[in-house]
Amino acid sequence: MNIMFYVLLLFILIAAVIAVETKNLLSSVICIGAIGFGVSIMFLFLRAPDIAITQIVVEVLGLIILIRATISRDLTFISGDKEFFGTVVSVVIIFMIFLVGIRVFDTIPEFGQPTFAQAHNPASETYIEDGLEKTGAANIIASIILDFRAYDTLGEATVLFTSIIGATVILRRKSRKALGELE
Amino acid sequence: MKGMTVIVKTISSWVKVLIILFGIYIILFGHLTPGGGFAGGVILASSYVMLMLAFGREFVQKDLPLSLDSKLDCLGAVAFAMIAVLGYVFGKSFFDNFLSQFGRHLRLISSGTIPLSNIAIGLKVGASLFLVIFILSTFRRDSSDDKQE
Amino acid sequence: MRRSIYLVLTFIIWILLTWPFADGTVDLQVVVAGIIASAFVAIIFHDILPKEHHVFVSPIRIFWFLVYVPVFFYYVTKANFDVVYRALHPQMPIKPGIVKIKTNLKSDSAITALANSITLTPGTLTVDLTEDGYLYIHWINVKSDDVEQATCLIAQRFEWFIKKIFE
Amino acid sequence: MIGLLPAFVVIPLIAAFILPLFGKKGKDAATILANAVILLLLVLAVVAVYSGKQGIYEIGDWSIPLGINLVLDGLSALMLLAIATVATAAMLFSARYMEQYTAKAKYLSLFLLMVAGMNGVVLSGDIFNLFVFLEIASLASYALVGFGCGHEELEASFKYMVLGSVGSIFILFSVGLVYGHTGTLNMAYISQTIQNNGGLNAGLTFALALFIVGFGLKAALVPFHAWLPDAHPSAPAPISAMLSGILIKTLGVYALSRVVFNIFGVSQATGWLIIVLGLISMIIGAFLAIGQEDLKRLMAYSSISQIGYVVLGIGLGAALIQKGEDKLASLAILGGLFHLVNHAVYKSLLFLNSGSIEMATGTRRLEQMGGLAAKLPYTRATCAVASASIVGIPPFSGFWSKLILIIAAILAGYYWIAAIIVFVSLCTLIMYLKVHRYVFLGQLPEKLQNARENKGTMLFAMAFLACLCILMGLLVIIPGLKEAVLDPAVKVLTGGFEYSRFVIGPGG
Repeated sequence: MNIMFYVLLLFILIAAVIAVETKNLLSSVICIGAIGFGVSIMFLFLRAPDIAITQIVVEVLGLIILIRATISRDLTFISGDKEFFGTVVSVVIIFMIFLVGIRVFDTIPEFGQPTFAQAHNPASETYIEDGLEKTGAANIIASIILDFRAYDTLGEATVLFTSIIGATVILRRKSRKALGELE
Repeated sequence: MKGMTVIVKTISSWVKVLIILFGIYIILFGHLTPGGGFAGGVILASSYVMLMLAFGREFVQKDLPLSLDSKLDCLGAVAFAMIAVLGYVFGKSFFDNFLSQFGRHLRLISSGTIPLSNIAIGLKVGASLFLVIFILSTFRRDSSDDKQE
Repeated sequence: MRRSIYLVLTFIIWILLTWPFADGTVDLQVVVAGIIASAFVAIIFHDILPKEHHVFVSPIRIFWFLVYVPVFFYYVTKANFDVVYRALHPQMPIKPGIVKIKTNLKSDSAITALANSITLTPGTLTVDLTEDGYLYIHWINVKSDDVEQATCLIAQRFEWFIKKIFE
Repeated sequence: MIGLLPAFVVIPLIAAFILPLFGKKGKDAATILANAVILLLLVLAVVAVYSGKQGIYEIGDWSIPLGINLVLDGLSALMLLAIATVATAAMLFSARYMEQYTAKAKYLSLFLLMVAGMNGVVLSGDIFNLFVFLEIASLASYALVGFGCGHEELEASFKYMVLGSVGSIFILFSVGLVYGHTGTLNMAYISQTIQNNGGLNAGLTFALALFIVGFGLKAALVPFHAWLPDAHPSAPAPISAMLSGILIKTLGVYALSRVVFNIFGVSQATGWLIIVLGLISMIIGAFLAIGQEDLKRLMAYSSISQIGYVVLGIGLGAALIQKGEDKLASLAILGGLFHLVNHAVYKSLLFLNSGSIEMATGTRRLEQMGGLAAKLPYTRATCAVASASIVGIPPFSGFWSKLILIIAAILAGYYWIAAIIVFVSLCTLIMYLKVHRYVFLGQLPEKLQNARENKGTMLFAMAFLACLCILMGLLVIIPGLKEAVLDPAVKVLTGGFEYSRFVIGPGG
């Protein structure tokens, strides 16, 4: 199980590097798809089937959009070389963040355990133990996202709504009225 | 976009029933089994995306006009917000699950406002995801038309 | 008529979907929800649903379908062994190519069923089809590139049954 | 009042959900509805500030940390009032100004979503919820920046979206780290957990650094400012007013100070980091602004410079609290927050002025204008008030906040900071003299003979803000007002960890 986890992580990492580095846009898109499916399998390993379902379906939709966009635009190749200076600077910065990251991830506790043990009962335990009693929903995730933290879900639905309105606004055909139309 | 061959068209019109039914199942049973409004909504949207790929844009436009789709989007959002406000009116506070003791645990009718919220979110997510894909494809056609003229 | 057929059909699918949840017992709430959902699908989406609804109400067609399934499996198995033989044979006796065949089937579902039957049989693959009833088949071992003869060899065995089922 | 807290978020949200249903024909009804909603919010905000009530609202009747809570304290109330004020003016201005564009109902919907997002950020007591509402406000602003759909607008919007998303990802990652370390998302409980365990460890320090970078990107402090000079000028004028006037402050400065002061606790290092960010922003923003030839771009750079003042005051407060000089710290923070409110008023007024000028002349280039004083008398008058205020000429509001900042710096012994404040004020004077010289004085070009001023709601919005510019000075002069409006906000920040005791209650 654990070894599978690391293999999956490695797979995702390699796919991500290829997606960024390749010059063929179509293979980049396919790598992004591979990352998405890797992530959804990861969610299954972490016992989150809800998120895995959503991840897969969204991934499929996203792939359709991206592949259609790449193919129909005939932009399968990108040209141009990278600047040497920029590459060096980003490599240095990434290396520094990597060093800090190692130190930081040392402090992160085992999966599911908060570092600072708390005296009182944390929220997550209540969700698991009393979720069914308090909300009546057998699916704990539903009881969290639609009852305990329903306000967050309203926010997320609004994020989606905002991006839709934003997309329709940005992609509308005519943005300004002609001078004559201004009364 | 004219759509694909007869094979694809026929298969997708058969499969569409299954997908829509599965989406409805995921939404309605969201409080009992994995799934819920978000996942179910995406599944509903994907059935229409499949139809769009198979039959072409005009066919789908006839079946689910863009204006109706954006109305459904708004309607779902308003419905979800209204469930929150109903909690304020009938219950103790905003987003209060004022029906939570209605029905028996582990049955379809249980856990108060959660299934209602799932339906509202499913409507909202389904409509808006389809809208996104539709807008993106429509936009591309317009820009290519400009080039040809 | 058409809607009520689809209502029943979708309701059956619904019951199959919810079977694991219902735990073998009949739950009235699930049944009512199923009727509502099926009615929703059947009424709202009726004009996108397939047109060959009459298949489901005719016992004769269903009988032919039940006969067709084992026949089809027989052909698939036979073709499987054929392909395995060709793949394992040291000289690889294959002669790939694309042939054109003619079909007399008219309805969309029937043509689709034929094309899929051909594709599912190892060794043959439907590549494209034209408006006037011709199919292009990729064949692992082209025995004849004549339209009539190729139709005989590839499509005839399925076509007869599919015609009984759909037309 | 506490029972009405969700109204600040839900009323604009529901209105925003309904607005797209109004088609072309319902345009006027949509405008009236949106204006009514914003006015209602203004009334609610005034009530929230003047009733002086503070407390928490538990959503869904779940006690924290099970559910999400809304917190109304002095700082939130002040921010709510600032948001509602600027939004009212911008909304009134839009009623006429946005007639040049299509899709007005969607514009109004996005506007209300942005306001709802900002109100949500300000009220939220939950760190993830804060992120969600921050995303709503950001997404709405990306779309609004590109509202004109021209090449320049779309490029600016895209740049803004990329950098804004980078900031959001930093914040989200940091939220995840904090949750991993403390096992709770409620801000008060996070703070309590950190206190009980004797401060920050390496992971939480990294999270704090990520928060500073993320909120710094949203606030456009100088190393992270690249998006602002493109985004703010490209937006329609009322949106520029909202972005410069209040969005960068809510998503940037408010969230930053809430996280630094109330959750993680101040330290000498964070204090000085914030001071340095503020000083760099002040100086570089001012230098870049002087050279601009585009009216709105000049104002955008000036915003960077002015946000530097706000951040400087807050950082100075953080550094001084750590030294134990609480009185001086509250003076510095008072200066910072007062400048925040002042800048919200006069910078939005300046952007509305620029909108009025652009509508009359059709250009934003300074060298193509001139002699407009006779043609646009009201715009000229309000612009003069706003400029005097931003430069810091005595009776106007900007003077008082800068004075407080200078006094705080001198009393704390940092004479060089005071010197920099004065120097940047001089730079500000130069840039606004330049604006007046090129726009209102000099020769009127042939092309602009027919320029005429738009009266009605646009003028009313500008006059409203100009009056505020003058009246804001009274906030510090009249004794009762400062205690009611500014002091509670200052107390929230100087109080630091008091926040967690206030939210959880004495027993927790």
